[in-house]
Amino acid sequence: MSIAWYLAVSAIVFALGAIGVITRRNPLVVLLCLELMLNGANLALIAFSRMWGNGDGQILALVVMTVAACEVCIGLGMIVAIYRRNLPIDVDEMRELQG
Amino acid sequence: MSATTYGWLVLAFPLLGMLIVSFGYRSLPGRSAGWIATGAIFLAFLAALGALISIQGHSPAHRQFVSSLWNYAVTAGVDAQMSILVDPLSVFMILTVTGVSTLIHLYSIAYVDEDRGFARYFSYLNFFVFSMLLLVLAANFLLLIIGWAFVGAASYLLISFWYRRTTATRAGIKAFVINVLGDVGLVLGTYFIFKHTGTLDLLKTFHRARAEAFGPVGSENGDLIAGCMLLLVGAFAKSAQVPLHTWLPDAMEGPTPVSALIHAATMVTAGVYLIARMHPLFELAPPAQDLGAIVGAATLLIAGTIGLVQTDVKRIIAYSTMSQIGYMIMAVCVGAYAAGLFHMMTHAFFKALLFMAAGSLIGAMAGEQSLERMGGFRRAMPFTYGCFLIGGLALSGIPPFSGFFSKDEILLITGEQGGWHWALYVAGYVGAFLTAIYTFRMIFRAFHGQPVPEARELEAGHLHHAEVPTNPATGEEEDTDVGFPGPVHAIAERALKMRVAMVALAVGAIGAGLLQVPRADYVVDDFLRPSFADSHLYETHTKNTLLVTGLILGTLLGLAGIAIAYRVWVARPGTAAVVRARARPAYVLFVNKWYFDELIAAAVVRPAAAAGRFAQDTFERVFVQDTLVGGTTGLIRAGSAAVRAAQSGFVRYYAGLLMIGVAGVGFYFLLQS
Amino acid sequence: MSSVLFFIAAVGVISGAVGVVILRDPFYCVLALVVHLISLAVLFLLLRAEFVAAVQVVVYAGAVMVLYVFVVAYVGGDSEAMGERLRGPGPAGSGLRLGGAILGGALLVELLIALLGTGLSGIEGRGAPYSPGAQAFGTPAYIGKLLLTRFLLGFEVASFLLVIAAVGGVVLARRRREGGQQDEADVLTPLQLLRPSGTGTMAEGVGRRP
Amino acid sequence: MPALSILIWLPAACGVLGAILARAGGGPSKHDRDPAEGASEGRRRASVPGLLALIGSLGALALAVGYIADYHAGTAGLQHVTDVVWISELGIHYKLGIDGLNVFLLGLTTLLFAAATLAANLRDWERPQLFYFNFMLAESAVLGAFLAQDLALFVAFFDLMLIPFYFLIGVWGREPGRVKATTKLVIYTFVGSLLMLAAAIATGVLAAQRGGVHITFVLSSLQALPLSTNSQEWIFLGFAAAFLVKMPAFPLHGWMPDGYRAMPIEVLMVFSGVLSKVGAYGFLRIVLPLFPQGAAHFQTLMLLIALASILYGSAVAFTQTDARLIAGYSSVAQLGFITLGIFSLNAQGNQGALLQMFNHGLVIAPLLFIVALLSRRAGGSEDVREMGGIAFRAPVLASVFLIVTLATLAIPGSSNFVGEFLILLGVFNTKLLIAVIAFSGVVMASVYALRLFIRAMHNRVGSGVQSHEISLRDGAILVPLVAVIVLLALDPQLALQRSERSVKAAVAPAHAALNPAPRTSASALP
Amino acid sequence: MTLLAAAHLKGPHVDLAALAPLIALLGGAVVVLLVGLPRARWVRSQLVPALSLVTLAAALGLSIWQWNAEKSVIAGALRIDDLALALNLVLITGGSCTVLLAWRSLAAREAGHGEFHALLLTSIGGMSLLAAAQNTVAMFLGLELLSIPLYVLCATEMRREHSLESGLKYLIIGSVGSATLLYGLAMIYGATGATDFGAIARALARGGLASDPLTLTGIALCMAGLCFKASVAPFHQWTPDVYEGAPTPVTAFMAVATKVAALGVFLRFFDVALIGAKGSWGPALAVLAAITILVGNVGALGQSSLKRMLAYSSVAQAGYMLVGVVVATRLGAQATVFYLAVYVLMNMASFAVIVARERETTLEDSIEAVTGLGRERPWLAWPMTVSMLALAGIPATAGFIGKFYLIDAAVSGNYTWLGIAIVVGSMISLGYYLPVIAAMWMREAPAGAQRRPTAGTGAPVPAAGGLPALAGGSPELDTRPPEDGSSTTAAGTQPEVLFVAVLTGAATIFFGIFPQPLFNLVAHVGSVLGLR
Repeated sequence: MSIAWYLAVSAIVFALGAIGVITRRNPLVVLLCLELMLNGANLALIAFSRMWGNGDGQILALVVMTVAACEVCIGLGMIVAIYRRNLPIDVDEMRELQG
Repeated sequence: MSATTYGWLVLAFPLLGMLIVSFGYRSLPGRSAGWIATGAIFLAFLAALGALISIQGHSPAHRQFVSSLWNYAVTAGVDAQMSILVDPLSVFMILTVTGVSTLIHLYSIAYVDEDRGFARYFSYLNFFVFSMLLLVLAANFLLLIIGWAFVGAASYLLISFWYRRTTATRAGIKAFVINVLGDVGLVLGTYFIFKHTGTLDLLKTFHRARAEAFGPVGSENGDLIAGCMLLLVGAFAKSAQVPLHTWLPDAMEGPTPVSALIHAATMVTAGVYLIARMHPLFELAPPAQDLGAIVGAATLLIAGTIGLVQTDVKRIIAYSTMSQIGYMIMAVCVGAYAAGLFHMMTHAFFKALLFMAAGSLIGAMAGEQSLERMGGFRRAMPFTYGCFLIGGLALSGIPPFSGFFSKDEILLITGEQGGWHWALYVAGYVGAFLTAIYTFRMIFRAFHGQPVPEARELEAGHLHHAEVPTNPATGEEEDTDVGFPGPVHAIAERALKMRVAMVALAVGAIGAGLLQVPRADYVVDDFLRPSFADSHLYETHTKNTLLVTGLILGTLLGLAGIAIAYRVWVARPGTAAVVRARARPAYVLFVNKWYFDELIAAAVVRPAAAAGRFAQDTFERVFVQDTLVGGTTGLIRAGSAAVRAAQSGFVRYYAGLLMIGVAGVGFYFLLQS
Repeated sequence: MSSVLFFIAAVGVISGAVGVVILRDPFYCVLALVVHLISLAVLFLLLRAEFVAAVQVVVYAGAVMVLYVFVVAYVGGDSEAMGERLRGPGPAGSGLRLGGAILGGALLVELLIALLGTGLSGIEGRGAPYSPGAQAFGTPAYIGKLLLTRFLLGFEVASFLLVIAAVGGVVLARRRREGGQQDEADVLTPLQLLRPSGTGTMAEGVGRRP
Repeated sequence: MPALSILIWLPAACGVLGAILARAGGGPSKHDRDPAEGASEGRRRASVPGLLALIGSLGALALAVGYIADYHAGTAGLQHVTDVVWISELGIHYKLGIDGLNVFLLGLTTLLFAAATLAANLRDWERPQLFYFNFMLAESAVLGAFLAQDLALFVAFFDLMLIPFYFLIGVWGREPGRVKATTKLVIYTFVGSLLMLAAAIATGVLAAQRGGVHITFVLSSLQALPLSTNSQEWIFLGFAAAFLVKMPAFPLHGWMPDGYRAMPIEVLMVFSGVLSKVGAYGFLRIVLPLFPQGAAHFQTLMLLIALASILYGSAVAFTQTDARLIAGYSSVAQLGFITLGIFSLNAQGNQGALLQMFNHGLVIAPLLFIVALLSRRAGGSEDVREMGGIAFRAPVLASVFLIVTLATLAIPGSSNFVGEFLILLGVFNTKLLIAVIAFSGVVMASVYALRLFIRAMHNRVGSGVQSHEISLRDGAILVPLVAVIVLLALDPQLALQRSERSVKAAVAPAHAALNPAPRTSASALP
Repeated sequence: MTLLAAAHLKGPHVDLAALAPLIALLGGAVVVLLVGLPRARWVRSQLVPALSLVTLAAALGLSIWQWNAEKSVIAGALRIDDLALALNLVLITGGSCTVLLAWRSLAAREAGHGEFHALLLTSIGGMSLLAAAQNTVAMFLGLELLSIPLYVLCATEMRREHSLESGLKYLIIGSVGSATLLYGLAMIYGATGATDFGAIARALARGGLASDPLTLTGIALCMAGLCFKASVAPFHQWTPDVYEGAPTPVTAFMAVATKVAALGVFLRFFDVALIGAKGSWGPALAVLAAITILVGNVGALGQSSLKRMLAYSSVAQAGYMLVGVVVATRLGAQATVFYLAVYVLMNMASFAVIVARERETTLEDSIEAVTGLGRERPWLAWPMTVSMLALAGIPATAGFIGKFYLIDAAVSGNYTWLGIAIVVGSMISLGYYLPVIAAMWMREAPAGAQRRPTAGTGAPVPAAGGLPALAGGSPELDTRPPEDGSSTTAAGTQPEVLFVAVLTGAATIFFGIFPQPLFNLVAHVGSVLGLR
């Protein structure tokens, strides 16, 4: 299969992630959607790295995974904290700050 | 001492007097302020005499002396120095001014004796004379304008001397503003002339004018004509010629001696002097001359008609002044310079005399000025009556009084011009006729007929006092803490100072004419000739027939006028009403002073005020504030509201916007490829 | 054969992603993501990125997803409340959902134009020539060498990043006693730091005392 | 003579010193929260900073007089130059110098500030140290603006000037609406001066690019690197905006009424007397020499704006009833005359404009102070309708007021008249019609000025008017100012001959740009 | 990690000297973390901040030691040059101020001092890494290393749900931004096949790659991502909310430090790596800058919360600084860094005052908190005034010179209209800076009721002692216990805050009058980037 196909898939995944972030209200799911976006990027990286035949892309992909893990860790931490404060777990409820 | 030194002294004394009086107004004892002021002017008079003598010592060809103290404004092509010009013309002027003014000062000491503003009055008076002298002696346009404007300012101060009278302050501001109008005309005219001559110095200007700075003689340079006409505007404003005359009657709000000063010697004659002084320019601009002559003639007629129907003594005299000045303006505009100036001199005498007499009369009436309430003072105030009579005869041009010679010489020379000047000639005699009528109407009504209570009271030896002093113009009550009309009024019969002054003037009024008796002597002519050496219109007497007819005609008209006055107001008192009823429209027109005030108000004052009010109430708010200030701020506020609205607080909105941004930027870049 | 595999995997990837976006219950979302990740790993393999694929499966589909499941279980009580709030017209309204979809579509189109419209020849090809071997492209050895030479810094920093993320997790999820003065009260032992990242914080996160 | 920096910074130094001393002397301490307490504290200590400020301003005045006396009228060049590189990277120099353009404005500034400081010392101020600090800072900034010979430095001082006034008006201003007024004033004027900032930088950069040299803002160097005509034109607009707002010129005077109403009289004296001049001075110092083509290109526009200011200002002034605003709008008109003179773009007009700047400052300050005195006599009201008859029992006040009034309406014989005479002569020689129309402003001036005088001093005594003579302290403020007015009236040449050469030098390029073929009539530059 | 680096000697040569500042920061973070573990109160609340200050000082010293270095470190992953070092100095300045501001803050105690400061230091480390990054991997990592601790820090003041909310918002939006950036990087990698900036630049210079849709879209995504970090409109929306919600010391840090890092990487990435495609990204970025200036200034108008106002103003300031990037000239780069330095000082001054007032009054960060400050607390009022004037760009403050420099750069970079935009922005900005000054000097302080009662002495009060003090306070009080057991009102007892305020305020004035030091700081910034 030509690289283009992989890239197309990556683009779709990325876009789906974006849609998810915009439409979902549960922060947990929003985090998952962020993962999707990152994965889309990852796929693109790997594909390109294959295309050029150099490993930079893969390295970057690995780094991204680490980063993703960290973000998940923080994000979940926050969700737990929010839960502890008995606040609604819904991003739309968090709009004290505005204007 | 040189002539110019005397000239500087002439300026210095009044100024000094003013300073002393105004700075020492607290410390000066008693009435010394008045004496100081009078003395100052008298010294100036002596200095003027000195100047006269010293210039007479030189040959006629070299009787123009310029002296400059320091550079006033010498920059960028402008060359205005603090310099005076002493020549026969200016000497003639300063002699008249200082002489008459001295007497008026003297008179005033007694007249305003009871006024709380005594010192203030005399400092103003001195300042006034100083300004007039500055005007006369100025050797360049800038200084001339300065003196010109100072006279205006001084007249304002004196007219609204009793500043608690709203009528007085209104009259003052009116006089001032119209005079400023004149200044503007003068300045603009100066610009037009300066544009070509490149100098402000008078003599240099004339010289360059002769040196064809305005093109060859006969080629009527537009700028020059415009300039001269603008100078005329200045002259009209000062000399109360139509249509800029409306301030003069109102100026009667001032104390009577002030009226005398303004009308007789100073101020109003400035216009005459200006035109005479600028004759080299005017003679290059005939249209301007003609305009001046016509306006002068018109003024003398209009003033005469108005004088016929006025009832306020001072106002009648004021209008007579207007018409007399009309003669002078006409004279200097047709080239009868010496005659005009001569008439100015004689007029100074008899007009001052008339005003003083009127002042005395008004004093007897306790401030009342209306002819309606006067009558029969003949026996009560013989001296005043006499003076009034002399002044009246001189004014009406009855030989051998001074007015007769001067006025007829003017008309004679006008007539000699021939052509359309005949119209002026005729107008002049009509004016003379009117003058005689209204002058003697005044005299008869005031002094003849049944004595009014005040007159009786005075005959009984007691001077009348109004229980509540009121403003004669409006009848509103005076607050006398500002003084005059104070508790005591001065009348000539009771004040030596006044009598002295009046006698001196009476002598002048009777005898001044002898300076210039046709066929006999031409003192004034010869004296002034050096100043007008360059004029091609200077007096030349040829048509003797015209001379003779003129003399006779003038006398007859004067006598006829007196006769008519006598018939109407003494012999058959009822006639006046009948005539009034017959010529109703004319009467209304005259009583309302030809509606000049209303005209100016409608044409200038009200529109200006309306514009101002619009600017302030509407424009300022709507445009300057709401549109310029409010508009921008409103715009920004709207933007602020929009931004805040976008800041909804929904994370998902933010994410969405982020995506929109990304998409947008991406799209832009795709277009780039 | 590879193309068949590709299609299967691609379908898995995309359907997984779609699942994450549209499924209501967060728990199913997580499962969908797992599917997505695993099939993604397959794609990686097809792209000769063995090592990355392995990490993907182990770390992601393993540890991280476990973390998710834990949290979902912990806060899961709210899920149905959340569900009905979703069903009801939320403050954001459904307009946003539509708008989001459109936006995503637009974004997708742009990306596709960019990715496929490029003039790069490589896109059409199957990638650079590849010769199997111990040190071959994408093998652990290959990656390892890169990590320890050219990308040493990245490697180090990434490790530090994990540590600090762990600390952050602890800070956020640590249970506090009300009343504000918890400093003295709560004990933080070195253990919590020596523990490998992820799990330790999780234990804290669910509020168990070590 | 000492370096100019001393002249500039002496006041500020005194202000700072005053603040420090007052604080050291236990001024409002950090802990007192009660405003009244703070106020009383201020009242007790009002003297220390006040006197220091007075010393500073008088010292500056003395220096300025020294510079005027020491000035050599023979040259057009700068004198007493201080030139230090301030920011080499930006080519900004700390360059000061005196020439015919600013020598008398220095005198004006220091004189008015001295008078105002004296006036301020007669009153109790809350938080005096802060007040005098700001006041002196303002003087320093203004002096700096007048002395700066570097474009960027000028801009800096020009902007800095406003900040002290922001405080002076906002903290000590008159209710109602002092804060609103001061904010409006500062923002409005800053809009202009920020545009000028951009324009100034553009000037430096573009000039350097054209000349291919390292960027510089020194005026003399910039003059040597003329800009292209079209860049001159838009840059000109930037500067014009700043200066016109500052003056203020119609229709950009929106800030003026509120500002004037809110200012304490002492502040207003210097604000209206000096700050408005900085704008006009800017035209002479910067615009004409640096952007001659621009000036020539927009001459008619500027003349029309000036004309509009004259007519509008006068018209509003003679329907106004608030004495302050009469003064305010009259100065709109006066500044209109000045602008008119500047954009006649010939020596006469600009000489007149420069002289008029000095005169106007000299006249408006005492006028405003007198207005304050009047309101004190008219029961605190500044509405002319509530005044009247004050002259009685106050002859000195009356005569001083009279002199000031006559000078305000530029009666011939006052140096204001010489100024207007030259201005209008200059305009007459370029745009006859405009000059003729402008004369109506002269007439209207006589109306509103006399109206103010009469309404206040004459007519019947207003209700609640207590007429009494001015105190010696007030006299001490007024008399020197009036004395200077009279002195100049007697010998305007004093100023004219000092400025002539510099003015000619400043105008020459613009005049050349206006009419390439030098004319030989009186209007052309000899 | 230093050990690790030492272990692989057959790896690339590691120039420890050049890395020293970075190592100091990260190492310091670990140390602080460990020191923070013991329970002893003084250790936690006094020693830890002290240590972090020491760390920062060390980093500062090392940076200065490395001054004028021109080194490419670890196989070209980093580049230690004057740009990096200058930014380091700026960052460390901001960091130290933050540490001082956070000394007694609630946030630090909630998070535990050790953790708090460790996070802080790590974030600074990430920033200096970013400022030196030379390949996309380092760049991305740096970005995350600075962001992730910030996400946590924002949420540390957990008793206020605002804090949590801002944390989560920041996390979500921030991650979206990172993802976007990452995809962009991926595309650029795809187009050029390189991750090193140098290589990318070379690739772009070759042939028509600069106009290839792949490259351009990549650039677009990167731009969006970075703009997000620098809070450039329209990617700014998280800024006000997050700034307002975060604990004030953290806000201060974010406001200054993230800007420094983001603009640093902007300079490195756009003006070096992507310089080849300048023609296409220049105008776009210029437009963004203009929009940002407008939106930021307009949004700040009439905000009642000072933090929110400053947030918007920081958006506007970002717009100003972006101008220097847009023109992509030596002058532009220098102007940007210059302004960054100034910007840190200006903002720190006002944030310090806000912190002080938050602790003294119950009005939190509303503008009432500073009303009447001029009479009550001249020593707080002056720094605030100075910083407001400086932000508005008034002469005699560093802000004026900064703006001057930027406009200069804009005009000479043929972006005159951007210069005008800056000016217009400053005009609008007066509309919200002046009211603050007016409130401080021209209005009377509100009724003293809401002022926190003074504990008088600085002596530590027992644990629960804080609570009774709150009796009868305003509603927020229930969620906001006093900053510290020993929290008191008089500035005398929180000297460090006062110190920061006065120092930065004074510095703002000083550099406004004698800017030469700052000019020397940025002297080589442009040249090391190889710009003209």
